[in-house]
Amino acid sequence: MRVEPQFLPSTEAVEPIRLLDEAGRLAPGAEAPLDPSRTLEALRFMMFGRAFDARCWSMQRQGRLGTFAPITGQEAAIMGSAMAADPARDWLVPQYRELPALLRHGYPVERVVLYRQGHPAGGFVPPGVRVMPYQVSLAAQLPHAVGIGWGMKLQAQSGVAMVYFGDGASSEGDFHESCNLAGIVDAPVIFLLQNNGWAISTPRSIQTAGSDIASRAPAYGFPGVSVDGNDLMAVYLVTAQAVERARQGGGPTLIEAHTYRMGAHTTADDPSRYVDPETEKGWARRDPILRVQRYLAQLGEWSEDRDAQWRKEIEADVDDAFERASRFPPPRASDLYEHVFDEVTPALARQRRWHLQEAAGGDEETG
Amino acid sequence: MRVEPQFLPSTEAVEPIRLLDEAGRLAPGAEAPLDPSRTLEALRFMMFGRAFDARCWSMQRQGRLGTFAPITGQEAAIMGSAMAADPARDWLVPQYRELPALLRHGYPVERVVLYRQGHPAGGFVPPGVRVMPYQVSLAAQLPHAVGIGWGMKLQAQSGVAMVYFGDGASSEGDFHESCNLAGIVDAPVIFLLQNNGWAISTPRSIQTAGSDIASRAPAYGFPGVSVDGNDLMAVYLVTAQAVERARQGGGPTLIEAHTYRMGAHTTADDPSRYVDPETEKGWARRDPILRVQRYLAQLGEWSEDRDAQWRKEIEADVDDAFERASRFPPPRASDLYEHVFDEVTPALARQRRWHLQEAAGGDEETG
Amino acid sequence: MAEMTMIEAIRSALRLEMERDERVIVMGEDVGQLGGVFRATDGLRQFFGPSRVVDTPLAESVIAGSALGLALTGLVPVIEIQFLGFAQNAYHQICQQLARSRYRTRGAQPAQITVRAPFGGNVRTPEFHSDSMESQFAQNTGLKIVMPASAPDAKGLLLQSIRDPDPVLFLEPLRGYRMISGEVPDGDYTVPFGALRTVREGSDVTLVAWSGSVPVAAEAAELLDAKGVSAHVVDLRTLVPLDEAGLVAALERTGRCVVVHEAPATAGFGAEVVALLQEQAFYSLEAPLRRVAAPDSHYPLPGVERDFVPGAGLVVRAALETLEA
Amino acid sequence: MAEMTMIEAIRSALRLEMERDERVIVMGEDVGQLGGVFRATDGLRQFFGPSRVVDTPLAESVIAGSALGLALTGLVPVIEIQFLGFAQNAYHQICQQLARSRYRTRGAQPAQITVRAPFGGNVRTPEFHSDSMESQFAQNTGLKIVMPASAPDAKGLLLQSIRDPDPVLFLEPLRGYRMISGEVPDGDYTVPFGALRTVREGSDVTLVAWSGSVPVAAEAAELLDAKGVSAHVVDLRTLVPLDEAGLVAALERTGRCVVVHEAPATAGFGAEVVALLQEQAFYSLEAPLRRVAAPDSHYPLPGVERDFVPGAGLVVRAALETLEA
Ligand SMILES: Cc1ncc(C[n+]2csc(CCOP(=O)(O)OP(=O)(O)O)c2C)c(N)n1
Ligand SMILES: Cc1ncc(C[n+]2csc(CCOP(=O)(O)OP(=O)(O)O)c2C)c(N)n1
Ligand SMILES: [Mg+2]
Ligand SMILES: [Mg+2]
Repeated sequence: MRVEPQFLPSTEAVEPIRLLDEAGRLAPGAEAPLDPSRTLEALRFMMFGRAFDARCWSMQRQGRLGTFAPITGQEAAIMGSAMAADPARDWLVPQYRELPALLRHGYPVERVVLYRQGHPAGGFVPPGVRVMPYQVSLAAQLPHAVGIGWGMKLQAQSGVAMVYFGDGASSEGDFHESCNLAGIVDAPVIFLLQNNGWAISTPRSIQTAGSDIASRAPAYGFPGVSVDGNDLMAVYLVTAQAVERARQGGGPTLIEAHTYRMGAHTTADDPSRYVDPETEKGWARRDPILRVQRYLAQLGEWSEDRDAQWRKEIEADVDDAFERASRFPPPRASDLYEHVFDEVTPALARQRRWHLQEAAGGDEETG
Repeated sequence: MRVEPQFLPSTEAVEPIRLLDEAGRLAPGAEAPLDPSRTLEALRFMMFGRAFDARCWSMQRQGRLGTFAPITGQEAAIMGSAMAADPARDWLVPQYRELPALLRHGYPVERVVLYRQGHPAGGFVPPGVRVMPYQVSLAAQLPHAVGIGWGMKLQAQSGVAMVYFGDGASSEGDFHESCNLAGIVDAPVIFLLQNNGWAISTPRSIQTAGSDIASRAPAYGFPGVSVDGNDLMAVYLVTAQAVERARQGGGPTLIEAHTYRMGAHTTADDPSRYVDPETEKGWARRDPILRVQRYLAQLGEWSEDRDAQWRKEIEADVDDAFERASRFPPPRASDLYEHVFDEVTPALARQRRWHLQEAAGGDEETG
Repeated sequence: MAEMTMIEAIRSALRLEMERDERVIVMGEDVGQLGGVFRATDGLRQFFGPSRVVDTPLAESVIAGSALGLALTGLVPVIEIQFLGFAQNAYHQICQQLARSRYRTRGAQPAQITVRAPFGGNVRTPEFHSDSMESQFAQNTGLKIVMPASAPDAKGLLLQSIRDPDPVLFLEPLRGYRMISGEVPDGDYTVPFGALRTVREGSDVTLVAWSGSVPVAAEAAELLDAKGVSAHVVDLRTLVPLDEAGLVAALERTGRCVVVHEAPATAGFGAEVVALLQEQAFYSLEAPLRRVAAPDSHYPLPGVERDFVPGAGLVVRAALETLEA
Repeated sequence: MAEMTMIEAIRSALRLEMERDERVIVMGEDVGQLGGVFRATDGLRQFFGPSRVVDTPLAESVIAGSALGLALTGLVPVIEIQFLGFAQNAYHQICQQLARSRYRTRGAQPAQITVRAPFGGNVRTPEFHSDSMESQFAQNTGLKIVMPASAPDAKGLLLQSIRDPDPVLFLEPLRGYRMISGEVPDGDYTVPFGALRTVREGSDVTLVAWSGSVPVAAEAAELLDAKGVSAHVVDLRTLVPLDEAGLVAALERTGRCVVVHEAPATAGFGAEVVALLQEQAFYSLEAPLRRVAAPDSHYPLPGVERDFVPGAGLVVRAALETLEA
């Protein structure tokens, strides 16, 4: 006698939700959830992100900047979701590829420059800016975001927490524990998975045998959505609906945005060792920025002139970011001893005196 | 405009697979997957397990045994699955409530007695016995089981790894990482979740907001089954099919056996603080041992006489287990220094000499 | 003043602080309905309701990690890890996230979180329930490490911990929950961090201990007394911050010292105490500083735990050897 | 013999052992197709195929934990944790499972597993990539801790590690991957555990170091030479087992000692070395034993990492102070 398991894996991934095709045309019957002016707002951040990448890349090659993770190719996933967040009440919890989202949320760009320069001041978050800093330990930010969403809910605030993470990060235990707790306490959290196809050299196919990472959500008691991550409008639409649901007390949503890392993992990576050039070309055709520009061009909101004009302005903005960063005093050895605790411990005080050869308060000695 | 998430949580749990009803009657059209003699074999282990619990409980109350976790109520989930495993090639990886499964697999019962007496020798596993010892850190055994299944597969052996864990353990990050890896490498692993309704005082409803824990499986690329865990035949059937699939290279299965912890979490627990007595009574009616006995009685294989006879024999077996344990020499302080490493380190040798005041080999001193 | 056990003192501190500060929430496995497996949180749920006394799923990493998020929204989480050994499941959240949030953000996002956890041996627990992890946490900077050894300290240090703006590991000696008791002041008071407690004055040898080893050191002092040796006993109370000046002064009283702890000797916090004292008080040393600790082995099954956990007899032996050195 | 960098020496050991013993498998994040982010496993996949050189999902706990299961089936896993800091995500698997399997089963289920991981500073990495965790692991018994500082040792110790029947943490100094090189013997050889290496003989002060701090100590010795001070430099090679007799002998050469390491001072392994030496060689001490370590802070962003990682200048200063004490 045979019985069938009630829960069977599906062999094919679902069709991601999409509103704009590669030529920037709206799907038949679709409405644009962002009006032209908000679309332009998003595009500006997207273009800034890419230009900032390019600048950082060349400075990194000159040895003037440390290793960093570019965002090129992922701008629609980042800005489509970020546009749905309200800087006045929502929190953004990034992994490390969400630069323009942070900027829109009020995070000062010069801090990112300082961070990439290796300046400790690059970690500071100004008061009132509802973002957490970049997270280097994969998936470690997910529990934090659950706590933020839950904490706002406990205090009857209307904010939501939007947390970004990669397909690689989704394999960590913290992913599971976080989704599970968020489901239980119905925390207003948007789990925004940027599935960019790679975790360094590890392809999505080695990351999980499931067809869709978004399909994990129902078992945690909340919805999962698969969306074309190179489509600004679609990402915005599903995120805005998830944010709305969360604000109304409807709990979390897991959004899997299918996008592509158009280039190296970081400045330290050599993707030619593992990426098939054909795949790369395919994704180049799906460039998220071109898609928005084409869409706007159809509305008469985009032209070559405007493009040229914006590029010039954006270059100036990038200059300005570096210029503002350069006004910070250089880091000092004493930075090591600050902000470890609220108050300095006897051990730290002693170590600091010896290390920096400061006036000794006694006969302490150790380094 | 609105779009629907492709993956929506279900509001109700599926119907667990069941073959025997509470009166021990086979479901219409069902065949019994275990013949009477194998059913009796399973019953014997089930009854032994319960009798062993009772004995240990009273000895614990007399201060002659340490804290332990009883299995009462879960015998069908344990033995239905264990009967599907082949001691000659399959591995059992327990949590801490799987006593009769381990015994059938060749683990010597006196080691369990020693373990509960706090004797270090209680951890020993005889050569050739394919079990891991009880695991105290929840879910930590799941990665081990994946490694075992995967290792056998890499060496073209036909064995499977059967790993037990609780509803509580299913919330740990290790659950996720293990299922995910097992799916990727198609490891022959049976994830046998004993959902007994509680994790100490934490009810299943606080453990996850999902309707079925088994429903997590498809997102890892393999099937999930929900089964009546108090029904020996049903648990055996779904496990045997999962084992068969795994042997054929079909990869893992997650089996959620719905059962109930009929009593305290451990001898240290006071369930009256959190369990509703009505719920308890409901589950008492679903007693897994009675159900098998009623089934066998219908076949003319069980009677009051046989019951009395078995109880007597089982008591003698329990006596024998304790008797065999009592023949071990008592533990000694020197046990602490053994089996830490293959060879003793200088630090351990020095500490041992000082601690046990053994003949010193030099001027070493520290404790 | 009332005579209380340590667990009662802890419970009274939690209750007091939750009443005083409505931002405080308590969360962990079995802390709500059950009141904790040792009843540390007993009764809190009835008073403060299930949204301030939260039963969580069984997942240490998100218990610890979500506390950081809760803190960023202005709440003050007091989390319970059911047994300290299971803090290893949350190690990266505690040591890399809670401990570093202030530093990483240059002070912008401190983590005012208290992590309570019991540990320590000789109570016949299963594996991992008794493990001492203080030295490992001390090596991860950014965590304050508080290890009370008396009932009044348990209350006063816990109140201080919850109010401290940094993440605090508040480690509770299992063996002391019901065995240690004492007069506990009523109402609100705090015990400052970084100030050791002199348990007993003496002139021949200094015994340094913390948490569950303090009664062992005190017992050893009694035994030494009977042999005509006067032991000076100090309880460190907090390992981070450490009362360095107090430690040096305690050593200088006698010039000889034995440090006692339950964790294995190698890389235990005893090594830090010894290293520090010989660096800072070298010229006061009359004999080598000694450690009495568990062997470099694993906490065993209960049948031999009394051999694993250093007892007063070994402390006496080491102290006498120190006097003969 | 061939001149090799440390990373080449590591790669050649892996290749050799995989050829020699077909039970050996290599697994971890990006070790296969990419050959590891530092190319330690470069080329292995072409030789041994994807079932012996396995790219895993991004999940440290199951990477470490599944290795125990693989070992129980008779394979010999060599796992890579991409950076040591991320071993915190697998902390409970490494310290409570791999490290205790032999003890828990009274020798029946040992865990012959090598955990390779790079760490160490001054290479401008992001957070967590440079953290030194050796002292924390040393406090968890059951793990052998191997920390090579030279190219020939990297090969010989790695071969010994893979063959060792116990779980070994093989910690590789990032800074040394390409900066440290030397003559590496061809073919098969092992370097035994628990035998320190004398890097340089000297008579005035003993410098003790391991891993990436060995070149720092050696540089300090050069600088001291220029000041007329003769430094004796030893490389511990393995922290567990520790060459206690060798350490005592090295100290006795000079009566003065400075221990150098990259982890924060408090509860770092330097404390253990100091505690041990003063216990075992008290009457040979001419001055307090000193530690030069990172401050009790967190590994910083690269802009100030050269201040965090102790450099030769500080070692010289401490050594001179020791001589004046
Ligand atoms: C816990 C942890 N393990 C390993 C790493 C090393 N590492 C850095 S990025 C990366 C890949 C991340 O992939 P994904 O989450 O998909 O993000 P993406 O880089 O593609 O945006 C790895 C393995 C890390 N930072 N943290
Ligand atoms: C990692 C870890 N966290 C906490 C505990 C303490 N603890 C022991 S049993 C238990 C509940 C386990 O529930 P479940 O997994 O459902 O198994 P059951 O006891 O119901 O069989 C808890 C919280 C533990 N042993 N390990
Ligand atoms: Mg990715
Ligand atoms: Mg349960």
